[in-house]
Amino acid sequence: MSDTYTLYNSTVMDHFMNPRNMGDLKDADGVGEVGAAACGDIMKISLKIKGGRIEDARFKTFGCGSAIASSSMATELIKGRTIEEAMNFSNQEVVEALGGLPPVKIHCSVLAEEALKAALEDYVKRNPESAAPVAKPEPVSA
Amino acid sequence: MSDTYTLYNSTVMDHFMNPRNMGDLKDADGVGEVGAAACGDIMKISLKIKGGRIEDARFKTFGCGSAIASSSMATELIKGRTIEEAMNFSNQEVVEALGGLPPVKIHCSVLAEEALKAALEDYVKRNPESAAPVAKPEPVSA
Amino acid sequence: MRNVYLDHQSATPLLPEAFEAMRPFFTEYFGNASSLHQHGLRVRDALKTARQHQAALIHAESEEEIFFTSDGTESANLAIKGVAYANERKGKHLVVSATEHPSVMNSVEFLEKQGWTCTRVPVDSQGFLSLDALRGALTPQTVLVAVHHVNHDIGTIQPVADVGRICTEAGIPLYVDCEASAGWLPVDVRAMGASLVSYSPHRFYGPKGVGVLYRHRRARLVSILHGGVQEGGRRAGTENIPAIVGAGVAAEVAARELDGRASHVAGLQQRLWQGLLQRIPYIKLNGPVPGPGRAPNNINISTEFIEGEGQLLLCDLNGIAVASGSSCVSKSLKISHVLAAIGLDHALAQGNLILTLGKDNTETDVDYVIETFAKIVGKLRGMSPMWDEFERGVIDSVIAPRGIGRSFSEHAAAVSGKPAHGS
Amino acid sequence: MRNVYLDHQSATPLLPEAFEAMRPFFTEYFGNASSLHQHGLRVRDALKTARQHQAALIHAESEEEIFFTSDGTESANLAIKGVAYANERKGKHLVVSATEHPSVMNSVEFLEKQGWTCTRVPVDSQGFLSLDALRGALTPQTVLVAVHHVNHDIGTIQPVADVGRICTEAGIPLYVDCEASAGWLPVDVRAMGASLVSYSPHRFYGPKGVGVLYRHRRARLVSILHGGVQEGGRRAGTENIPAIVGAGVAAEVAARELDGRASHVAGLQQRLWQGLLQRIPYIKLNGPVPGPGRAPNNINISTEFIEGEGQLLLCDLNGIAVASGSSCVSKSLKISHVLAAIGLDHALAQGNLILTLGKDNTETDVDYVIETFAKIVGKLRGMSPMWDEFERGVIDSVIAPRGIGRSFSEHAAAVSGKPAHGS
Ligand SMILES: Cc1ncc(COP(=O)(O)O)c(C=O)c1O
Ligand SMILES: Cc1ncc(COP(=O)(O)O)c(C=O)c1O
Repeated sequence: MSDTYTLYNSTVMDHFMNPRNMGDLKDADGVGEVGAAACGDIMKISLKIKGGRIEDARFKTFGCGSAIASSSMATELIKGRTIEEAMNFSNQEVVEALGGLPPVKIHCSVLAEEALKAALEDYVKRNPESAAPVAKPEPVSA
Repeated sequence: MSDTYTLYNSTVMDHFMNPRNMGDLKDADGVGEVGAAACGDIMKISLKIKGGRIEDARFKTFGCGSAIASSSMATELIKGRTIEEAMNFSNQEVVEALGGLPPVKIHCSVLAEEALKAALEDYVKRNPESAAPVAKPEPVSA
Repeated sequence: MRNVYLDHQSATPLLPEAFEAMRPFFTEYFGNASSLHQHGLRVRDALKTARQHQAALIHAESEEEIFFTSDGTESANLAIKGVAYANERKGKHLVVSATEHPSVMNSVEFLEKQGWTCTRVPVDSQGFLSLDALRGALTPQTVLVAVHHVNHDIGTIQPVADVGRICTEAGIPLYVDCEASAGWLPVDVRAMGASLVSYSPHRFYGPKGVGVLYRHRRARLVSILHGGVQEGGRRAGTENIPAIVGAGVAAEVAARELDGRASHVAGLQQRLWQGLLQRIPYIKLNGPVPGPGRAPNNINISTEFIEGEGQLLLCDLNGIAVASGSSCVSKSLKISHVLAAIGLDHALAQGNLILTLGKDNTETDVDYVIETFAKIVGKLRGMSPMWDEFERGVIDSVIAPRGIGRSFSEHAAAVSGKPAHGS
Repeated sequence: MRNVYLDHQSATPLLPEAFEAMRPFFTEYFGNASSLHQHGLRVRDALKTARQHQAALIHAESEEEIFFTSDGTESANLAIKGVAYANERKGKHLVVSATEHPSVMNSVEFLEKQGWTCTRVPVDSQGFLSLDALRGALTPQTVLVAVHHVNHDIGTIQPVADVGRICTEAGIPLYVDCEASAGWLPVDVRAMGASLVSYSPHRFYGPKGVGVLYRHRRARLVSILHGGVQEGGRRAGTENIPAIVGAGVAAEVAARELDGRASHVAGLQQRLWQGLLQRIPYIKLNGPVPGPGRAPNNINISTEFIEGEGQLLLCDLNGIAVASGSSCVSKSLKISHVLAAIGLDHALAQGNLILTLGKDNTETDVDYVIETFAKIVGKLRGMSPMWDEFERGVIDSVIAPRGIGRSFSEHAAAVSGKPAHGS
């Protein structure tokens, strides 16, 4: 790819061309699917959670190169994290890990954050007992 | 001049570069000097008249290439003409003899006509007797 | 890897003979056409010849009806604003088709801010404008009708001769943007009944940096870039002589090769669309079917369940250069207003790809594109949650509905919490 | 016959290295910078580098402050109208110097028709604008001040840094037209206190077809050519990539060679003017004396008793390319408005000639011009009734009056029956 010109940097291009964790998880513990009103992209993240920790993550994305790369990177980043850590996950981490995104494409990383959180919420809904340590701080600070 | 580009056609250029009848006439019988209000050009025509006929003509011009060419051509054209013929001289003859002038330069040929007529008027003023056949028709038609 | 350039709508390579014609005008015949000496006079001759070539291409009566600008955008701005300003006292109403290029649409919007009003005539699902609606839009205050010849996105050929007759009857000047047709289809300004016609030779193997505006000698037009008296006082600024000369050669060659080019790309167009249709399920052609209603060089498709930018990038990584009207490829995150105007479902607009053929494309190119694109679609559908949901019967296809599941748009609205824009 | 090109104000030959840099962008790297594939992305890189070269030439902070247009005229139109429209709500008053280029003057006139008002600040007999008059012209409604750096006709260098200070104090954006200075004199947008600066690389050995507009990132500016979102939405239309690339190289070379070029032409300027002055009686330099007040490449003379077009044509026939501000060379039959603004006698304006030096001119060139021009003056004076009348004491000289006879203008008015225009 040395004399290839690319729209995105090489990390983004790599995650677009060779996405990590692409697919669905059989018997996922939490699944989140979200859409971006801005451009129409749709992202789905499935999680396997064990002992309060994300064991595995998969994504499927209908969207542009940076949306695919963002979901690929997001699933990479959150594997191994606790639910609490994952709840604090921010799109900024995706942007940084990707080495930056064009300004107009930042919303793709936001979508990845939202998909992850939707999957976590799904997990919490299915496993209300797990919500205790996670959801508790919220009402307090609210 | 084969591969020279010129602003004017070759006849105009020739009359500009090698003007005919340039100069003053010693003991001219009539001299006319006129100016163009439009662009500031000034043209002077001197005539030698004998037996009601223009024997010789000279010009001097302060003006652009087409003004110089127009006065050169005008003096060429009128030599040998009778006063009456010369009084009917029109700038159109100059334009045609020059093979055309750019639209914006037509006024140069008008100036030549005016200079000629001013010189004829000067002659008539100096020789009122010559005016009879020339000037008479005017009051009638007026 | 094979390289197949299928974006002739965006740019074309300069013809070698046009380049050779331009070459001496850079360092040798570098004069300013306004200069009265050798250096200026020499390029004036070249300027006149170049004007004649453009006049010949579009069957203008005289080269004095040809004005050079810097590109198609400037020509469109000059046509719209130059006519509007020139006729300000007569009326301040304009009529344009809904699928004009942004250079026309945004010129009109600018005038609207300055007190003009404008009627946008709708188009049908194939992009054809409604002649009745156009007729109905004309008022005594209408000073200009603007209808493009060929649509830049979907290739629709508008009935400009009919529009011309309506305008002639009404005594209103017609401006026809021929940017997507000139050099590919015959353009006859008189048969069109057009008072103004614009196009850009860089779309048919001419150089960038020059646009053309034809103006019928009786049409009133004032300058919009003010300064010197170049171009008969209608376009100030030092003329881009090398580009104008190259554009002249491109026009001359285009006029000569027009029929050959058109039939060559028409053949490829058929092969490409038929190939795609056979190879890829749930794919749709936007705009009229290949034939007399469609420009011979344009294929505009929507591939369901996947988005356009990803398609474009994977095509590029496989050596295939294409464009897309998807919102993801636009800086404003909006789908092409043309796709919106033909009422295309937002989901299909998202999966849009524009392929424009050129004289140097071959059947082998086309076959490579079909095969490669089928693989790309497979890869992206494999990644798409929508494809999976379609296969599981959660959502339905817009292109070939099975009557199972909700629509893509309903689904997208549900998961995004808001309706997708454009729908 | 020797060939001496002395019209670098009108056009310059393209640098061979700029041509070489442009060459691949015609047929090989022909992509549209808006395209998202290889062909488009490659030229984006070139566009960015070209912007950096321009930014460096004028000491802009960032290449993002550089916008490409089609020429100096368009840049001037964009600066004037783009700032006026952007600040419409704040006020509708402009201030310009009386000797701005027609691209500025006529843009302002256009805005006046649309409801703006404009104060034209007068200049003195050497062309310097009055700072006091400028200060006095500013009102709370003033949204833009336009003062050029160097005058295109008479080479006057305006005190732009002083103007910049006045504008900064008043909080009004300053636009400086640097068309006649960029590439020949140092231009520092920040030292000038300029919010907008324009110029055209074809004036310093770059290609035609591209203009530059610098805009300070805080200055408000809207687009005047509407369409796509090229150039950060401030200039729609397909970018002229080859020309932009060539202009970048020309800027890079100009930045490097600036001092050398300036001192080279300054030496020739002195030689030329001194030679003409010694060789030809009744000749006058218009504008400041060669030195810090005058651009080093410009000589503007009036030769009394003869007209400019004839001088220009005879120069050309002798291989010397020059320009003139005489009314006879203008399509409108008006003398240069700059000569009118400095109050030059109409007779002298008629005898005007503009000689602009370049990097490739030599002392031998200059000496040939002096000798040849002396002969031309002799020939034309021999044909001129005014010279004869001057010699006979009927009229007097404006340049070196002897106190004998009436003035040229009085005489011209008498013979034409009307006063000569401009006086
Ligand atoms: C139909 C149409 N009109 C106008 C334009 C603008 O032309 P240019 O890109 O030469 O400025 C385009 C450009 O693609 C176009 O397709
Ligand atoms: C001072 C000045 N400004 C603007 C312009 C217009 O520039 P262009 O000829 O590139 O359109 C010129 C042209 O000579 C000029 O001298």
